[in-house]
Amino acid sequence: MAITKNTNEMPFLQIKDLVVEYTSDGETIHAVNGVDLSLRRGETLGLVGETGAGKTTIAKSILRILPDRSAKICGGEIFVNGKDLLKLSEPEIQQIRGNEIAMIFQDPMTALNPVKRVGDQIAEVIRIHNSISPAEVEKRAKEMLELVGIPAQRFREYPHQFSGGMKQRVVIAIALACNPDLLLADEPTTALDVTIQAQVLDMIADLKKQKNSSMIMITHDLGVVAEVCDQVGIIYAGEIVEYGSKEQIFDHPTHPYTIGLFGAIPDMNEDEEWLHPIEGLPPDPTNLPQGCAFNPRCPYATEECRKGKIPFAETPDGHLSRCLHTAEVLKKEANA
Amino acid sequence: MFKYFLKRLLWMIPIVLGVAIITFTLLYFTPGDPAYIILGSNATEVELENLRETLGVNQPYLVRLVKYLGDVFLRFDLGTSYSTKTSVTGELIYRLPNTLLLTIASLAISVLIGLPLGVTAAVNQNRLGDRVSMLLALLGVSMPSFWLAMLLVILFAVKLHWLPAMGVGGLKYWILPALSGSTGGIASIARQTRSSMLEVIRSDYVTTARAKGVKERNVIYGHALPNALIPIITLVGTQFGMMLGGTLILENIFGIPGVGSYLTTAVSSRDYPVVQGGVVFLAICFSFCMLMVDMIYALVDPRIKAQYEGKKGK
Amino acid sequence: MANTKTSTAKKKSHFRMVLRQLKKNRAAMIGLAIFLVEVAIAVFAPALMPYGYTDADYTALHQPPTARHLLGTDDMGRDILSRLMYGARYSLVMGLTSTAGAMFLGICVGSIAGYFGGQVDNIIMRILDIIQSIPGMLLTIALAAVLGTGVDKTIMALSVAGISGYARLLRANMLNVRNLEYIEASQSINCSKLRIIVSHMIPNSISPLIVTATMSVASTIVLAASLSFIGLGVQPPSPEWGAMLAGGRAWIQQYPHIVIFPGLAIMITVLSLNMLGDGLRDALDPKLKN
Amino acid sequence: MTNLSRRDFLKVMGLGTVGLVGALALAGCGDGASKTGTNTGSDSANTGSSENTATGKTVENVVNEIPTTSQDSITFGASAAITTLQPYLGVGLVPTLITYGVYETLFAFGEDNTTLEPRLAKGVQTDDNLTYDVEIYDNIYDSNGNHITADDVVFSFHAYKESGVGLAKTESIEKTGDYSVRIVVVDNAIGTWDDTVRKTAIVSEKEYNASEDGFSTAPVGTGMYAVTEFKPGISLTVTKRDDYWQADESKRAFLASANMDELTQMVIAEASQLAVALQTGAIDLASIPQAVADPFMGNSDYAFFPLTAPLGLQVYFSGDAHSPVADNQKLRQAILYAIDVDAIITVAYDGYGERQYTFGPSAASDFQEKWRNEDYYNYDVDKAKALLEEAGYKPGELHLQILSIGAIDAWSKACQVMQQNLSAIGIDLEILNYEAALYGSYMNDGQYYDMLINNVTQNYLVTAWNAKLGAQNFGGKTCTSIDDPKLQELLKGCLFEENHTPENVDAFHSYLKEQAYAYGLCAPQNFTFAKKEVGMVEPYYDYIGGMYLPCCKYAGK
Repeated sequence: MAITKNTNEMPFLQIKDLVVEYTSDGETIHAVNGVDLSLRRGETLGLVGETGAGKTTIAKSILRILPDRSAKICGGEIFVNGKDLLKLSEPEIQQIRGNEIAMIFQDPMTALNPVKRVGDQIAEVIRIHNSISPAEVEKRAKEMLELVGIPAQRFREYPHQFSGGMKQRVVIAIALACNPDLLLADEPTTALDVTIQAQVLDMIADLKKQKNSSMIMITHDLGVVAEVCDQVGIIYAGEIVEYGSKEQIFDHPTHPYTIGLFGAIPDMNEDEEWLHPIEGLPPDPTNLPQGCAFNPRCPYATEECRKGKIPFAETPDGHLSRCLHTAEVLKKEANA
Repeated sequence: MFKYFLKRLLWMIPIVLGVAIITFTLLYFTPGDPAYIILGSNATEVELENLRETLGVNQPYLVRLVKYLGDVFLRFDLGTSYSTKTSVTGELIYRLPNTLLLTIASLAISVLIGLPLGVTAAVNQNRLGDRVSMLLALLGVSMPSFWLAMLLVILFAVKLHWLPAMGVGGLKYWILPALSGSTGGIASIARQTRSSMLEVIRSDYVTTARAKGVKERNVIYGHALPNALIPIITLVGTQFGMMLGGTLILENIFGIPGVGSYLTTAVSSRDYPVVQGGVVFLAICFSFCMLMVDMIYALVDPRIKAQYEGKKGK
Repeated sequence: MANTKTSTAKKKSHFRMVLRQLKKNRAAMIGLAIFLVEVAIAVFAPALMPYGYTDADYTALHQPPTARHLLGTDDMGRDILSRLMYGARYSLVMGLTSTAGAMFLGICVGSIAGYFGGQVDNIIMRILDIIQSIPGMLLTIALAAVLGTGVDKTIMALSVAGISGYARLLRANMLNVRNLEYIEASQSINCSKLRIIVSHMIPNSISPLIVTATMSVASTIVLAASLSFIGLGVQPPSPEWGAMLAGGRAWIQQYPHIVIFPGLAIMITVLSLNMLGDGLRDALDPKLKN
Repeated sequence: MTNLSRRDFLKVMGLGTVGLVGALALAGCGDGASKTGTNTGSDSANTGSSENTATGKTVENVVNEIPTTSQDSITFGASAAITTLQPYLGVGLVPTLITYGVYETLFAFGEDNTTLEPRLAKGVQTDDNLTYDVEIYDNIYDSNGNHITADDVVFSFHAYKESGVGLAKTESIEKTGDYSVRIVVVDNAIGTWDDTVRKTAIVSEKEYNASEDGFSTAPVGTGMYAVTEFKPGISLTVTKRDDYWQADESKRAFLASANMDELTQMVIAEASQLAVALQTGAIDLASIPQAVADPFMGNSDYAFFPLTAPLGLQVYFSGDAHSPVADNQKLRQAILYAIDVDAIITVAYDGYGERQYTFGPSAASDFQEKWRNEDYYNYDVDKAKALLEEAGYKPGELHLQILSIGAIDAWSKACQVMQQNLSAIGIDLEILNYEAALYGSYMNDGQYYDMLINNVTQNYLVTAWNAKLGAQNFGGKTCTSIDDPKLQELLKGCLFEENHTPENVDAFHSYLKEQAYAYGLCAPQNFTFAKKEVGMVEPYYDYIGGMYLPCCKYAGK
């Protein structure tokens, strides 16, 4: 079921009913179960959810860099600028990777090749996508380094000579080297300590503005979403359970899981005895519960929630939530 | 880097000295003496005793040790063989090319065939290609090289007369020896490459490379393999040692006048100068090659190079 | 992701877990089966053998495989099948005992170096460097020459030659284990040095040694065979497989079967041990599994 | 592709591979079973060696038409590795092409391998067979034109003595003139003077000192041949010199004859490869071990020259107190009767060999034909059992050890046959298979064994007996520590020029046989095959049984 927020101009990225499964040791893991997304040029979409909810799998399916042995895209389409990436041949998708769509990885310590010079790793993506002279390639690679705040003289050094934050800057340099139209940032700051996080986020934000590229920010940190994203999608067990603009989600969380997420953030100015985690455990991906995946942990769950696929419902303030009891939940939350 | 290389070279001197002393002591306590072998069964005890005196075989341990160490380390003279009276150094230098040629040929074949085999097995893991190559590798590792050598001789030399089974000469003399020498090597390198590639293929920087739009071939050979090389190089180092030993037997079978067969005959005929000289000679070549292996580490992995330059070695 | 499927969480000792993993590995089971069959043959050899291993039938020299002699006869008219069966004893005994010997001595040397570290470790390591710079085969030959020929002396030679490999491996593991907290803990409750080494450090650094040991039983069998192949090690008339191979060399042209069958026997034994070793390695270090 | 589960796949692949290797092996040996080998000639008429049990069988020469012409050069194969060509080394290390062809000695054996003939020496005088005055020719030049004088002779003798491998029984040598020397030897036993003057290679002192590796790769001798090419461990080529110093053919020694212009000796260690080389024509001639001789037996393309080797196998008893055989003549005789020499010939020499009838080679000049029909402990199990009982032992009581070399195939097999023979009469014989070096340091001391297997050969029986049983050679006893004054007395009674008569020789032979101290077993029949084109008519074997090609007779030469 295609969802488009406003239908006047063609969305830059459109994901329709994406289904991805992993197989390991004979068991199949349902990582992504029918995700629909769309993104306009220059916009940033935040994907929020616990680890293992399938956020990274979605990003990797866009670039088709899932480990081809154990992972399989079972269904759905991914349109970028009108082209369905899943139908492209390998050489064609290789043209797009790093050029039109780029990705920033989560753990900088392992994202860079330890035995290759930092400069060469940046130059490589430039050389692949631009037929220009090697001197020109090196010049542009050095520019990228300067852009992310690393002195060009360190061009010939190795990853082990860089700190965590510096390495993440190199990863960002690699991602932005060819001015990608779409940037996939997979929890770019999780592995960094707090002070460095802010610098990196600011850098990503203004580089994005300079190059007018759109971005998908994957994170489980609601603070990051607030600062960077325009649209927000809450993901649970491989499904988008709530989708809307940042203001709508932060001001009127409608889906019980989203409410639970916000509730779990400790409030600085209140002295709380206990934290408020969401009860129960995240579902086992090899044996997902029927109907709404959240029902075992949902205080409002009824029999209906356990039957069939739950459709999106429009919430009073106009964003979408995949819940049958939206009205009842809002009423109860309003007076809590 | 060069400082580390020099330090390791200097460090080889005490090691070679240690090897010389250990070999000398081992041989000193080996029962039996060369007299009978030199004079044959017609010799009487008087003649045998006369030869033992001339060769100085009956002198006490310390006298001979000091004389031997003096010769080797001060005058660089490995002495002359008891039986053939030829200078050991000359003989070893004449024979070394054959042994090194066989060892390096076997090693080269092992790496050139073993490596790609291992990589393809790792890349399409658990598919047909992987199963077949790993089963053949298992067979290759389990086959004793000297038995395989004899099987090849039976088939290609004795039955089909395609290849000469013996002696030294043009290229076709080296096919069978190199083949039997390298089968074990191909198998173990393929297995090691497969397991270290499997570890590396899942790491994040390989995904980063793919995300950069790098072609699959370059991802595997350009990004994954260099990182998988370290354990493979360690194995190639130990393989070199084993092959140097293995060629002792192959030289015996194929009649190649190499250092190996020279030493094995010398050990059983108690030709002390030859054994002592030969072992010291081989130990020097061997530790030099081990040093080369460590240097290759530094080339392949900058972190190890930094470690060498930074603190005092391993 | 806690796996809620399993019932009561049994107390799974590391060892039983490894065994369960090993059972699943088909190749390892085949290897174990072949190995056990060989041990059985070796043990019941006298009963199974169609002929005595020294009975020579001078009318049937170099017979290729016939009904009377399933694998033919050798250059002295002795039945090759019986000699292979009896020969299994030599190979298995030599392979197992010298590996056990080498491992035991290696563990002693390695643990001393591993635990005490500093000067002691340095000296031992330098001695090991010296020993290891003599190519393995040559060291074994020299030791075999010193100790003399015969099964018992060959076992001693192979054990001594194998020490440095195990010592170095154990020392490396011990070094990482040494600075783990539970060693400091045991030191703090003032356990004796020996107790710490034996009951804490060795069990935790032993698993790689087990894999190497299985593989090295196979390589020791080949080494023993090559020793008798060049005239050291086990001497005729005892039917050690390497000696049988050497004996048949002169008759490669007319009677290659004298050479082929002993080699096949060595290969199958080594194959089974390698399969078992692979299985063990995968079981002990699962991340290579899938 | 049907989904072949991982388990079944592995099983199928495993079985398939083992089957493949088995098939490869059987294919390899299947061909061997048909025994046609690869010779082109008609299927060899000889019956497989497995059927007949005839003892000591010999095969006649089948080449009927003798070719009229022969080649000018011969390439022959031999298993001994040639690593050096120096003049003063141990036995068997330097090929005869060098020791007879390139170097020359003062005297040399004639065609009968017994009588000494002058070679470099012109004449010799002696009155007590201890001090000899030798005169040499004055026109001797070596291949580099150096004139050989008495000084060179003295230098050569001293060089050989200092090498420690020879002249143990030479007292001294001094120059008595430009071309004459005086040599004094230790004793006048038969063979002492022969060994002194026929083994010492005479070289020019200047030339020898000039060579930096002591003639190891480029020897300069006065002989008929000069070395043209030498690849250590691979091949050696010698060619006839046209400037040989002795122009007068009648005065030349027999060993100085050179019936072939160029000779190349190839080193081929492996028996099967020697046969393949001869079949494929890589070599023209070779001494082929019995095991691989089938393709050539009765094959008319090859001329065949069998020879019973003088170097056979003997068994000795220890005289040391620890051994039960030391003072028990009946036990020694029981053991000798129990030994089946024909079985040893069948197994150790593949059936091609000959018994020995005394302690030493039958080809020796002082061998007496009548010994062949005496009862030389012919195989008789009942007599052996009876004698064992007389010796005071019941079956199963006695455990003996025999010392042998594991690496020498014939010795190891002979021991295994004796082991079987002795267990048949209730004696448990343990074989001590040692390395050659270890064997060498134990063999001359009876305490290490009860029995010893060894071999000795000289051109005279008495020299062989003296070499192994002469008390002065082994510190007052025989080589196996037997102390028997009567034996020594009888030995001295036939050892010297004046008492070397058949009666004395027979007296010692009978006493030794009676006491059963040492016993000659058997000697192998060596086969030399030569391609017809070589055109060899009559072979010449030296006193140790090695064929020396320059002295053989060729058609048209």
